[in-house]
Amino acid sequence: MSTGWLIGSAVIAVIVAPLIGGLLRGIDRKLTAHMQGRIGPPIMQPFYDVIKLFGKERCVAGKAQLVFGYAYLTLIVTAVVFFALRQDLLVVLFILFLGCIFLAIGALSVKSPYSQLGGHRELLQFLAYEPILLLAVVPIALKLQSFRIATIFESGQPLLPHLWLSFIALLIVLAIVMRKSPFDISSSEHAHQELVRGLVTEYAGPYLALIEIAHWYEMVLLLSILGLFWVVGSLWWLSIIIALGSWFIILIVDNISARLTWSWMLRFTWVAGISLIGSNILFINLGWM
Amino acid sequence: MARTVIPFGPQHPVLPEPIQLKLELEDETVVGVMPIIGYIHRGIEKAAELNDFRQNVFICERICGICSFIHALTYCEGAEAMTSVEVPPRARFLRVFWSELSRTHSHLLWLGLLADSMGFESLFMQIWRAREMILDISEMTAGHRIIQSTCIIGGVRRDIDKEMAKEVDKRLLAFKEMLDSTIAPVLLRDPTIKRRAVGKGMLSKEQAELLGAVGPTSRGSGVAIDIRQTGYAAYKEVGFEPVVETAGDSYARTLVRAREVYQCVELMRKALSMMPEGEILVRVDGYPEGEAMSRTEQPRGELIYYFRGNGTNNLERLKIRTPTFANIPTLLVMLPGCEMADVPVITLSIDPCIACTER
Amino acid sequence: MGILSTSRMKSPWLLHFDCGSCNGCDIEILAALTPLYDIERFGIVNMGNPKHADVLLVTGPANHRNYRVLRNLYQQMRDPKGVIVVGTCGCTGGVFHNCPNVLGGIDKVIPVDVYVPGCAARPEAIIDAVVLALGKLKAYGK
Amino acid sequence: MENEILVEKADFIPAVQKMLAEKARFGTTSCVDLGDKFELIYHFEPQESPEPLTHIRVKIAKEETLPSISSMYLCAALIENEIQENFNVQISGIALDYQKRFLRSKESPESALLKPVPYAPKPPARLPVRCGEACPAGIDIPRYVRLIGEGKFAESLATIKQSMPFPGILGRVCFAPCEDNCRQAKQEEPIAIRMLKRFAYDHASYGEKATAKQTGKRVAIIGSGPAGLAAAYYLAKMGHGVTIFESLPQAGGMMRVGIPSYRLPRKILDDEINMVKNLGVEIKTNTKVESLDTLFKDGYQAVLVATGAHQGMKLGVEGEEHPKVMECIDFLRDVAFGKMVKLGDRVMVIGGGNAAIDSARTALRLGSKEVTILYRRTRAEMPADAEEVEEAIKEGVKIEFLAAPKKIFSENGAVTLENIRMKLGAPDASGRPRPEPIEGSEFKVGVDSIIAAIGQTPAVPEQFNIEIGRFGNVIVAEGDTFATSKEGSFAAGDAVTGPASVVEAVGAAKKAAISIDKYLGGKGVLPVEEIKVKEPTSRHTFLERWQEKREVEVSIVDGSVTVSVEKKRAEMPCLPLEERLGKFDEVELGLTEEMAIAEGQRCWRCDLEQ
Repeated sequence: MSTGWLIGSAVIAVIVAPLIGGLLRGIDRKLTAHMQGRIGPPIMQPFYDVIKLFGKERCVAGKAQLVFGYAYLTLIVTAVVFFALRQDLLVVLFILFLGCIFLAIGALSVKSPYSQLGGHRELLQFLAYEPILLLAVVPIALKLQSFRIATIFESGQPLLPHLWLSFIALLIVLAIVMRKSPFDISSSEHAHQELVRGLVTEYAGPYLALIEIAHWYEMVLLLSILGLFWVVGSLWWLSIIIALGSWFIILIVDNISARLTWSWMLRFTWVAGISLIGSNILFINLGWM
Repeated sequence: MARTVIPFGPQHPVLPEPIQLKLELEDETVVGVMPIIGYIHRGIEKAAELNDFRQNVFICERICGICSFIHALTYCEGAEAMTSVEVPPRARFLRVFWSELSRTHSHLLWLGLLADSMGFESLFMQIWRAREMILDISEMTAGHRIIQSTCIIGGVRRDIDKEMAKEVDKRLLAFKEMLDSTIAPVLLRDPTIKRRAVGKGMLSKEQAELLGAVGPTSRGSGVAIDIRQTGYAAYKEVGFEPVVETAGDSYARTLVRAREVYQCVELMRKALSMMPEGEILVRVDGYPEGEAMSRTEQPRGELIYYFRGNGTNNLERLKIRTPTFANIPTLLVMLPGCEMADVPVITLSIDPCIACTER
Repeated sequence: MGILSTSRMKSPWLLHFDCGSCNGCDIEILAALTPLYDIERFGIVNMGNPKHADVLLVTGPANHRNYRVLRNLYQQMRDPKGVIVVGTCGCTGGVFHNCPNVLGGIDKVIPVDVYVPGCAARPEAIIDAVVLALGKLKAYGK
Repeated sequence: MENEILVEKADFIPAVQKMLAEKARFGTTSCVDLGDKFELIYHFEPQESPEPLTHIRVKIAKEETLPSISSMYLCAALIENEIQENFNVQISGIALDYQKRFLRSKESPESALLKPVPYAPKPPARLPVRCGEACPAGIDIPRYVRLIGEGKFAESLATIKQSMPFPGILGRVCFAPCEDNCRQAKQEEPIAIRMLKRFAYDHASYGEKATAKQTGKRVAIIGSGPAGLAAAYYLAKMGHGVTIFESLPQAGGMMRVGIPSYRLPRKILDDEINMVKNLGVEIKTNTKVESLDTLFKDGYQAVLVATGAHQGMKLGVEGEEHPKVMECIDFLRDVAFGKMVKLGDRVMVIGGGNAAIDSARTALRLGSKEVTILYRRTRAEMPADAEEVEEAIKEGVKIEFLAAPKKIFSENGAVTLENIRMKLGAPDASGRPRPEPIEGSEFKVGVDSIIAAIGQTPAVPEQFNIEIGRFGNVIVAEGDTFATSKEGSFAAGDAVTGPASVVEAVGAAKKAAISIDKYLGGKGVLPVEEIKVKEPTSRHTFLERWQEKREVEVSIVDGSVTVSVEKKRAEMPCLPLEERLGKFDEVELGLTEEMAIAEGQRCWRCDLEQ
């Protein structure tokens, strides 16, 4: 595939990803409302929210926080670009991690106790899902002998039948990144939480909008990684179905469970995630998958 | 992480009302707690001395919007004792009906808030949807969704005729069916709810007695105190047995309230079916003189009014002890040692009603 | 009408503060969130964080202790912002007008845009009031 | 106001202390400003709520300081703070000072209040329940019923085994006093507790584990009925060497010779006896013990007499010695041991107890065409189990109420019974109305056989040399220790109580075994297996209010029936009538798993809340 084509697709990804992310958030809110017996906001609601936030008065708790906020957004966009350029999957993930760490440091850089606790919990959350995300790459590499995304596209065979255990582990990660019950501990989608959206308490107005957009990028990136599990020639559309399907499962789980505590989350994700991926790696090595 | 002090409240989304809990945290474990109250003190006790004793019904009703009818009832019971008024029997049964209606809607409200504080939004929505059915009954019988304002000294102001009673009965059955089919199974079975509530906020029977806990808070710890047993209004005729759980944790308190909702529905239906024909209001002559106490069971526990009159139009003293006031000290036992994430659940488990407490 | 003012109209975030009401109005505000009234249809969300909110919903009369908290919250909110008072007692003092610890209506502490009378105000009236307050947000900056 | 106590400031604290000693609950404090003075009224609630409040009233001058009562009633601290703030009343030494924003002031001692409690839900304290109290063997009924409802059959069986050794037998033949005392019976039907016991035995297995060290002491037990076997079981578990002497060719006592096999299959009985044998108990059948002294000489340190009540009572009517008149106990024994018994077509059974019903049903199975029971009172007074009576009627047994035999004689080659009609009179000592004959209402019935089933008494050999009671031939045994007049010998079961039930015999034997162990120098502690199951931390009632309909397929020999088990007591599937006659197959088939679980969940769990 020509370099020009790749660069073009990266540009398109940077522009389209937040649009898809926002739209998914809108559909998410609508579907959640329907599951709760309500009508719910219009699908374009997230865009209204973000545009409105851009129109709000600027207010920042500390310059440092601002820097970290921008760094978070930039790094996430970079990760998306690297993904679109079909670069090394490990590089994409590490850039993503760095971005997330900046978000947590941003929250920790202000004095508000809610923000502090939120940042603290974000780090715990990070501790819970990053190992899983990183480990999930290993079976892919084992299967294809390469970490490059381009290889996955070229391999010509779907990964899901061999790596479905890792796929399930990634679903847990998706739920955490989307901040859904039972994992929404650091900054809840639901306002009625003990930390008052702890992580972003001190971001206001346009800066909150930036964080929101970065979240959209992050979600789309995660969904794309899930989609990688079925990118083969003629059935490429299945990858989109898989990504959206997993997204929908997360929504349902969100609606049938209460929020749990961070200690539980850490235990659960590590035990479930690592054992799933571990057995996946084992099976590949044994030649069963 | 060093010790952090988190101001929990007075404005906080989990608490619909302002109470401040200064939580001392070590990492995420609560090691100390200091409730600070007084944000919505209005001075109703003093205002009651300034008003005509008949007007006080309406101000007492607005001590708390959730259990307003029971406040009015307690005031009226005391005022009637002081002016030696005999309330007609039909009015006494109607008072039971509206008391239980208030209790039902209060418990449902609380169950919803609990689900919400656990982050279980869809359950919150379902419970509040069921609650709307109760509010519809309130609006149909009393003319208002939450502040019924039907109780006055000497009886009640509105009657429920046969046709309406039939309709109410029908709606109550529909309501019960909804509880059975949607809410009760989730409350009982959902593992995430149990994980958040079972074993959280332990209050042993001895502690409950030592701290003078009342209402569902004490009944969740196995202390069977329920003032309805004294048989005020028409509770003696309707018949009543307190609901008790013994585990003493948040889940036990949840179950007490959930079971009481069922009990309330039964009591309401009984009150309507047993109601005799006759007057609903008698004329009140004379002015309050001497002293009186009146006690009732609010959704949150025992409510005590103390009256002192001097034979004039105004009361000399009105003292109100609300149930949450008696239950707040239990937080000092329940909170230390828990995780920050459990604070809302445990705080809510005593069903704090700050508007009552601070009057 | 620009896209910004359309967005402002479509996305008012609420902050609710109980300033000493009897709970009646507070639970009606909560009831407005629930399936029967579903305030989220209009993009209205209860935020709980003054820095994020556009509309402040106040219930109950101000008193000597909490008026500072109220003022503090109001100052933390970012422009454009609106204030709605829910309930008769918050509008004028109402039934609590002669209570010793009550200052009177909310407008003695902070500027109020919309008054919702009623004891307690109905959820329909509250939704209506939020929509009215949007007029102020829409006109902001013009 | 009533119940008020006026005190001076000096007497105030003693008055509160008195309240505390009486365990009164603190309600609240009202303060009234009287101009130059404050009046404080402390409201207390006596322990027995709902009683009127008691008020302690104290008047103090405005500059005076009142001591705080929060060292006695911690909950008073909050209201004392409030009074201090609102009225400027001076109160000293408040344990929790909210105004100064300290959790405790310096002068107040550190209290239990501020210590966090351990964060683990405790199972609620269990309350005595009516079903459990009614059980002579003291089985933890609510627990095993709950465990079946939870599908934990093995744990349920182990729970039963903790207090009673023979679930297989008692699950079939117990007269279930627990079910009569079930609280649920007041509103609906009682829980089928006996059927669940049988279910647990049929669907789970249990291995005996806890056995104490061997003590080297030896105990002889005379009689291998329920009392003897149960005592042997417990004594063996407590480490004693036990030998049972049985005069009949097979062990089991009344359970073998008195209960027909269609109610208690012999396999179950043999299994239970083998279970006891496996504990090391030796059973010597066909061995009649002549004297207790020889046993002591043979080296037994203690003897338990559990000979039961095997002596049939006489009818006391003319012509009773007629060859066609049989004692029911002899009849049942012969049938049990496979002797051919010729009855003829028309059989008359006299009596109204379980033995009479058993005899009648056995007679039907032996081929008799017309079986009639003659009873002096009405059905309401019949001592037999209502269920048994019903089954008997279903199978075709006729019951002649309010009639008693008067004379038996031969007429035209057949036996003829002359009966007299009765009417019910005033209640007698047993509380049942006394039947009185109606003069001139005699009638005659021709029958082929007569079975007398009016009761049994113990028959204790005189050589035993132990004290026999004046009434009913029973052995005199001390109430608590079951010791008889002879040193080292004890007695239990029907031999002591007169004819009673299996479960009562087992319950008594358990106590006797404890007593014997103590006599032999032991501590009298029964070895009990620990069961590890999750105890409920709360009572999840409103389960019962779910209108969930649970329909269950019940398969019966061939074909299947759908039974709705919602709220209703499970119905025991029974053998169809036509398959019963002429055979001794077990009639009750046992509950299915779904039915048992549904039945277990039906229990109200009175043990967790009254």
